[in-house]
Amino acid sequence: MSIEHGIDPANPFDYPQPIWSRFERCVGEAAERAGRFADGTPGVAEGRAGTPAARSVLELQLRFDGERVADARFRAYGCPSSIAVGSWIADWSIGRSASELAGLNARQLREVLEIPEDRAHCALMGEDAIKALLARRSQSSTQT
Amino acid sequence: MSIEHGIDPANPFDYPQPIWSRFERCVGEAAERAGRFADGTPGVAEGRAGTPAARSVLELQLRFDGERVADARFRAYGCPSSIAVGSWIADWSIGRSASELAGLNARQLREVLEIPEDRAHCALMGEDAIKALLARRSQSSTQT
Amino acid sequence: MIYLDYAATTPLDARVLEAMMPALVADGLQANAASSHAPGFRARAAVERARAQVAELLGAEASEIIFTSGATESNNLAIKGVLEFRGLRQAHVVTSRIEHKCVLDTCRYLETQGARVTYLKPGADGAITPEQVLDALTPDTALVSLMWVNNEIGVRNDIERLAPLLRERGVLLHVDAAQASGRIDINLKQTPVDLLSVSAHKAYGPKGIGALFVRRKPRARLAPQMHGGGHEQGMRSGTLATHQIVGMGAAFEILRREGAAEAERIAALRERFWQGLQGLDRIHRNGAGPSAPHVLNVSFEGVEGESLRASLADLAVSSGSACSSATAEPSYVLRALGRDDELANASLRFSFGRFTTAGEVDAAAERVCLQVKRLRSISALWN
Amino acid sequence: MIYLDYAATTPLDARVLEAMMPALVADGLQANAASSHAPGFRARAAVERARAQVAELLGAEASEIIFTSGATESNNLAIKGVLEFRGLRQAHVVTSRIEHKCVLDTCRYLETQGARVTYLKPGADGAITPEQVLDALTPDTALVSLMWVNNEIGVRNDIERLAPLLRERGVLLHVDAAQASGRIDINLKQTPVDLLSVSAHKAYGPKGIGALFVRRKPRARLAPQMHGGGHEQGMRSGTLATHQIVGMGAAFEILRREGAAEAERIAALRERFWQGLQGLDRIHRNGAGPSAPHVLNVSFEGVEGESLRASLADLAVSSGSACSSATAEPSYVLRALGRDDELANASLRFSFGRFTTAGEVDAAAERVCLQVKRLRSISALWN
Ligand SMILES: Cc1ncc(COP(=O)(O)O)c(C=O)c1O
Ligand SMILES: Cc1ncc(COP(=O)(O)O)c(C=O)c1O
Ligand code: FES
Ligand code: FES
Repeated sequence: MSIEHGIDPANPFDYPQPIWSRFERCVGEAAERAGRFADGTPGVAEGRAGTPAARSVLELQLRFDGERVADARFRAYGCPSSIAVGSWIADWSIGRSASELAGLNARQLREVLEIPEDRAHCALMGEDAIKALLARRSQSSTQT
Repeated sequence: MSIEHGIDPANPFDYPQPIWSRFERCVGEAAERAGRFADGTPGVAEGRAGTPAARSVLELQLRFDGERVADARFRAYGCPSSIAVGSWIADWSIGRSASELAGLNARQLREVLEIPEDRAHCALMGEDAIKALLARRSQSSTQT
Repeated sequence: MIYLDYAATTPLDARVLEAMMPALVADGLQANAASSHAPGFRARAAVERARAQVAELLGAEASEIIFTSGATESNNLAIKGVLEFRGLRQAHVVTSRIEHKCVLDTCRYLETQGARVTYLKPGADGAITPEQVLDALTPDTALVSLMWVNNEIGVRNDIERLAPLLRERGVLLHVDAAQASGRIDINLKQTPVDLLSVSAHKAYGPKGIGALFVRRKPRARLAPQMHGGGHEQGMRSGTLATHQIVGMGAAFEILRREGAAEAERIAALRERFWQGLQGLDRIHRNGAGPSAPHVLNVSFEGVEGESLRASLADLAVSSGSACSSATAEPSYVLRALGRDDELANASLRFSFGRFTTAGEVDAAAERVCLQVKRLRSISALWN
Repeated sequence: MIYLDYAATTPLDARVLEAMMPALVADGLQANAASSHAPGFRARAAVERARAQVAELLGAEASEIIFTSGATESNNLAIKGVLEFRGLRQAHVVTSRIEHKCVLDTCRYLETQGARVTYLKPGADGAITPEQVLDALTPDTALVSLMWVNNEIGVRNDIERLAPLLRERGVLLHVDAAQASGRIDINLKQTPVDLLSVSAHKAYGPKGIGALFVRRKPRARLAPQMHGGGHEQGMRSGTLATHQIVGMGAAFEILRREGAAEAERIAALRERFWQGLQGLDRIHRNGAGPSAPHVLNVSFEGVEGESLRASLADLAVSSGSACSSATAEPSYVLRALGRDDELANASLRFSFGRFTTAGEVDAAAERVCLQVKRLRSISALWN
């Protein structure tokens, strides 16, 4: 179990470090912002996105306090990158406005989390989930 | 180099013991009765025999003192069994009469030296060499 | 790190290493076993002793054991060897969909050369029945190749019942026993298998050495696949790897003495582990048929496979077979059992062995429960 | 016992054994190198390091090295693999009469499958000239397979000159370098060989492991001969024998550092031994061509082969190649050089290596002189 042989025992599968440390936190003691808000929590907007074959799904809940995000929850079914994407977006969204959220794109996610080419769709899921959330929110605000 | 693994370091090729000890003596310090008598030694009879393809040859010289063998020499070109045959006959012949010598046959040689089936022709060479020797001797005695 | 991957490979037993050492140090058994001089003869004698040890565990004669570089080679030699000897064109082979890759790929290769192959589908329990095999026979069937114990689910086929049925019908039977030897009772005196493959590294011996049993009476005939100096009765050329062979012999000798008790102990550990997972709902044990003691294959609903494996990075377990897990494809074995891609991918093979302790088993089960629960708690598809 | 049979096999260097140990003991590199977990990754990394070491000695890229069970398998894979890939029927192969049995037997097998093979006869010096090879080429020639260094007489072929000539003509060249690696300078960056076989146990590494170099640019294409899980880029399936591979890597690394000086030292010992035999008349050195440093093959007139060997039972030397000496037939290599059966049979191969001392060489030469003289003195065919 030495690094001598090129294997980092703390990250044996050799995921990009930002992905791995997020994932580890999520499946470790401190799964911050994982889960869902209690049903009926006021100000919550929700968005969901998946891969075409629906093999992975990312679900995002943002609780708005006025125009800004006060708290966030995510759930993910997918590879560690998809979990990292959900976790990162949840943290990042805090204190941001809807227009700031709208600016988030997959490229940015890939950069921040060092998501490799063959995992690009995990990042896209993040962008799509935010977009879906914002669309539903603007829909419901126009409706009321 | 332990017998534990089934190999006798003193006889690694696993020759029958009587063959091997004769051969060892012949190629060791004490090559008794190997060679030829000095040319012109009186009373010497000679016989030679070989395998069909002449791949091995056994040569026997017996020095008679009256009717009995006083000394003997052999030379062999062939496998260790053929050398053992020559050596054994040379020793065995000492003190014997021509009629006793005539009684020696291959079966006997094979028994005494434990010569295996696939080496039978080495024993035959011994019998043939004695026969050739006796034939030449009786021929020369009739001539004189 | 808890090692629960004994079906992928077993660590070398320290006693085996000790037996190998004379063949690895100066003035030992380092000569070429084919050399005609004293050190060569000694090496040869050590090889023959090991051959007898391997034969003994299987109930075979020493002269029926051909050393190879492993079960992959043994399987290749057996299957291609028989078909080449019999003539390839039109020949028919019966095997199963859940054989090891080296059997399947060999069969696929033979198909490109004109052979016909039937790949039997296992029942939901993971086993191929003798009846299925008999039904698949045709007048052209040259060979049945079936594994004794499956490497992914541990299920054993009823070779004891199948073998005499094939013998009666004059059809050759090859058995891949890489996972079986030393773990279940094999007695080739009683079970008329014609060809049988084994590997040392599944049995606490060294990697890179195996054997093929080739029955003498009646003689199983096959064409060699490695041409050369005519070692191994002409069936497998190449300088004999004395230390490897001696190690395999020692490993099989230990199994002959300790295998039965060990199998019991390991089966108990496996059940203990399975009990330990009962805190989780919606998990499925794959392969309900009679099985070898060492493998437990479990599918976990509601978690994604890659994250499941990543979350258990401190357990050395396998998803599917080691050979295919690099290619991230869900196990073809589990799919043949009827699991969908999703669930097949969310499955783990836990395999237990000589050095597994109850403490390790308990810790591992606890860890699996915890991580599955955590992943489920953050899963968008779990309620 | 004086060991002068380094061409049959070399003892394992103690440093190599030391390098292997982590792959042979608990908590080391014992996992399956194909397993997707930390211990598996560590084993894999050790394998890759060894691959780089093997490549380095040959002037190759790591990705051009395929591990096999030895040079026998490498030769089988190269020759059958190329011909299978190209299509067997009508294909033509050029090789020589004095190749190792595993090349000759493979070629003979291919002849039964429809290929045509030309077996070149060496000159009296034991070498095959590039011109001979070029003369033998036909438009159908798919492969030339030629050894770099002959195992019985040590003569080296001029592969450096031959390789570019074949490259120009678009003919693939396979070289059996089992006796060459580490003993002569091999630089595949400069010498455009397409496929090259090596073996660890001729180079102070473990028996049962070897490699085939398969050039990437231009790519040498061949069909795999061992089907299975797709290890080794799909060219050679079967669980990787980590300890064996690590040992081969360490052995080749040592040769990279020490091989040149060692070759000089060994060549000097060989000449010293040859000088030591000069007390004997009517002896003949077989193979006068340029040679690798380690082999001296001598024919002794007037003594019979079997008795000669038996009288030197305390020397570990070889008559002909180890593979064929069990069959007691006179060496086909010496016969190809023009020796008659008788003299070929009365020949010994002395081969020297890393652990040979001047004292051993002197004692052995003295012993040979003595025993040859004794056998001659009792020979019925010597005067
Ligand atoms: C059932 C089965 N057959 C064959 C093999 C191949 O054996 P080896 O690794 O010795 O080539 C294995 C293991 O890898 C196996 O589990
Ligand atoms: C020239 C040559 N080729 C091939 C081989 C076979 O190598 P291995 O023993 O690794 O199968 C040998 C040695 O036996 C050899 O000397
Ligand atoms: S969820 Fe498909 S790679 Fe991340
Ligand atoms: S001389 Fe031919 S076997 Fe004895």
